Amino acid sequence: MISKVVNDADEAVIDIPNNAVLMLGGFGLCGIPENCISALLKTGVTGLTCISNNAGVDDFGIGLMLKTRQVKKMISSYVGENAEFERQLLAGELEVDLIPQGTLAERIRAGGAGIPAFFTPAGYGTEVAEGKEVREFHGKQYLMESWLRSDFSIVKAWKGDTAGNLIFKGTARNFNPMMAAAGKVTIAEVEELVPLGELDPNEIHTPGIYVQRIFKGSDYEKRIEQRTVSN
Amino acid sequence: MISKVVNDADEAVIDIPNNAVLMLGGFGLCGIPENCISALLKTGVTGLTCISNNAGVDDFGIGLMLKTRQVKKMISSYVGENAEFERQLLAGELEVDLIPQGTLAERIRAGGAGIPAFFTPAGYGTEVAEGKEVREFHGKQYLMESWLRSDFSIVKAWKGDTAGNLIFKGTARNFNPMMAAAGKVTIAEVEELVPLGELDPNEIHTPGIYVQRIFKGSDYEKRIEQRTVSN
Amino acid sequence: MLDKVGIAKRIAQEVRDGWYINLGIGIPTLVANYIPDNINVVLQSENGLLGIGPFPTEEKVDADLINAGKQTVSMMPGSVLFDSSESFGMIRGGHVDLTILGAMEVSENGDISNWKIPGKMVKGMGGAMDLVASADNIIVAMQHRSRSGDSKLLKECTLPITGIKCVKKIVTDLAVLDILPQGGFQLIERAPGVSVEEIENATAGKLIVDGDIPEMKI
Amino acid sequence: MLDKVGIAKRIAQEVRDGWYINLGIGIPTLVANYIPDNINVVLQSENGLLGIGPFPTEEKVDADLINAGKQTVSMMPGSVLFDSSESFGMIRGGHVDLTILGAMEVSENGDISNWKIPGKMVKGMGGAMDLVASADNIIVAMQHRSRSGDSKLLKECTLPITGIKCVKKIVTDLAVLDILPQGGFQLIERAPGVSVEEIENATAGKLIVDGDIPEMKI
Repeated sequence: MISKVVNDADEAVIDIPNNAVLMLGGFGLCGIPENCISALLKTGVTGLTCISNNAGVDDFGIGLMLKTRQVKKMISSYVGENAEFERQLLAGELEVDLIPQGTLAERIRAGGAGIPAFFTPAGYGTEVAEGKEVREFHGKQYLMESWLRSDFSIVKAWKGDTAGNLIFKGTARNFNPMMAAAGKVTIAEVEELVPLGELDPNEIHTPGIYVQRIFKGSDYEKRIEQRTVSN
Repeated sequence: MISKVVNDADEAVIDIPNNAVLMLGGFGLCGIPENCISALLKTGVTGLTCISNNAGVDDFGIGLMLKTRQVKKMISSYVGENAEFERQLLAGELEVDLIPQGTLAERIRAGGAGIPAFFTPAGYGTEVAEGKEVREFHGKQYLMESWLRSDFSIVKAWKGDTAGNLIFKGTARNFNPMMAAAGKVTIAEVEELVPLGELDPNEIHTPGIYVQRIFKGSDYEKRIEQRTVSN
Repeated sequence: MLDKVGIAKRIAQEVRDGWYINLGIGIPTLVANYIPDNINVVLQSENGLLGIGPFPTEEKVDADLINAGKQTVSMMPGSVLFDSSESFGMIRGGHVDLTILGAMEVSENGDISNWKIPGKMVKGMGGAMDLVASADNIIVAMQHRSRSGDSKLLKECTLPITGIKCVKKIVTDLAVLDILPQGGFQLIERAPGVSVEEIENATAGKLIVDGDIPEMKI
Repeated sequence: MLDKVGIAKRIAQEVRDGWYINLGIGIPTLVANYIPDNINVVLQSENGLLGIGPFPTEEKVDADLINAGKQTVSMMPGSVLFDSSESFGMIRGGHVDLTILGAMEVSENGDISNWKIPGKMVKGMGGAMDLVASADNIIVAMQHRSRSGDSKLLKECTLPITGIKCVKKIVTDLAVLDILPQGGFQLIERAPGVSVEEIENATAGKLIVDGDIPEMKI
């Protein structure tokens, strides 16, 4: 297999153009591609549409790209915990498309799997249904939803090999696998980059066929939003 | 977690009634639930609809249930390698619904995931499209396909724990995970049944939430259809 | 009248052995603390975990292991990890036996509003719309009245809807109520020291009171 | 005129470094043997394996590791295992760079028939319909004529269709032909010792011959 390894985040994101549609993995701040976000701040690319379950916090994650006004539109299921986001939204500087979380996950999965549309009950009877086709199956009402695909998907994994095979850790998996499959170009940053053959083929979560670029990230902060402990 | 363990295949399949819709995992003879098939031969249940990618061979797998005339209908993608099957089909004793393999896999996945219908390009312009809704997305034609669900799904895994969590081996995974999720009642037979906590949560292929009964199978023959070797 | 813990304790009585349960943020999360020891349930976190354990000790805190409320958690023996698509497949496919969540309003036909208040910043519905549209068994945990004293059990919801005809049972600080298939809040139990009249006064939607209404046993 | 190995060798020249490839049963499977050493490709087996290795040694035969032809195989360093839904997601989603398969007939607009012969026992389409409907790059490997001498390159397919307007290139015992977007078999190369006239005689559909047609280099 050919190697998909690039040197670092800067090299991985260098050709992401203005107005690109990106997917960024993560749930809250868990499993987000920290290195690539930092690199995007440096390239200064603007007009981005970011598909990501959340929008980070004011000073971490996608929140950093909001501060620098690089994001034109967010497609997310929940965008709390971010004052700058709220300010830009209320000022009309930012577009937001809110999507039920399961529908978001399935639309991305459909994008990667070549399914242009599917039916889900989520949002029937709500404002989410506006303008959408409604159809009854087996006595229940469903909405038709379409696939989501990206120009670049940026994911964060625990371990990866040079062919782009990925293993995630804990709940940091979340949206990352579906996004990896839904990108025209998929960039994976990993904590451990291992040689071919070191990952057990039976334990790989994301097959390398979906990944075009991979690099070993550094200096992961892995910020915790709600540190809850027991004794 | 409560234990889902039953003693053996006989106990696992005892309440499967005549005319039930079954899903049986496996691709060819790889990853098929050998023990449950044997047990079904003993209960003598008839009129079964069997959803399975293939129909076994004359003297193994689902072929055994065809011989005993327990199967009313097969829903499969490929049913070669079985003379008794051919005889019954030509004699009008057996119904067959042939479905493109990817469509079969996705219909089963949709059943488990609560998606009543989706669009796929497979079969457009062919006799598979007859009677189906055709729709264009992004300049390409697609067929609408509906979910498949079963009364009982019968799967075979490598390792399982008492909560029904499953790990498959090699290409014996195939249709088993989707079928596990698409069954009203799912029965898993495993080569190794381990206590709770022994499987790594990050390596489980099928979460136990989909599995209602599990047992340790015995005397696996694992017949090989095409033994191809090199030196 | 029940406090939050009381509501959680009463809901815990609805839980059955072997169930898979999704708990929303707030009072629903508290329910986990009051499930009897002889009842074994598995808690689902929609960000990708079956088998949520207690909060970790300080040494075991792992940024890569959180629940849907973004709190650090631990795992139980038998836990499983998966991605968001599989997680909502479980939810949408009806594999979760019970969903407990909070609400701002519930209507007498089971509609629920809990995601958006006009004029306030919209944060998004997260997984709530998927949960309410998919689950067969939904219990709402909430105060019977808003802070300004208005009933939250209405003929029709006034706030934007999260899902329609989905709530089956409500446990409030005042009462346990079932929502009937044909519509209406059937009063099942009174909170300790609360009269039927008080519940009638606090319920704007159609309240059905059949015979003697027992007091809850917490 | 090429034998089966010759067809496989010629198709191997179409393969590019880094590609993911699905090989059908028969001649397509042979292609793997003739890919140059400096070209690294990954072979997909639709039953759930990326990175098909050679047939195993007798000691390493594993009933749980087969390819889509149900033959025992081995894995390569970097191989991945997955389920059938993921496998066809890869195929349908356009992630496989090249699909090589056999055919009974191909029409001049790229329709393919390869799954069913009226009057014969129908065995099923397996994964063929998914593959041809999904792949951007499909090469057909087949004999130019049937055993009875009839052309298999037709104006329209006479057998039941597997997929429409999908074949991009055909390699036969006589020639390499591209199917043009507007329809027609464009002759690209002749097999060693085969004349344009022979190819014309063996092709029932519209054959386009522009200028000198070079002989294949195998």
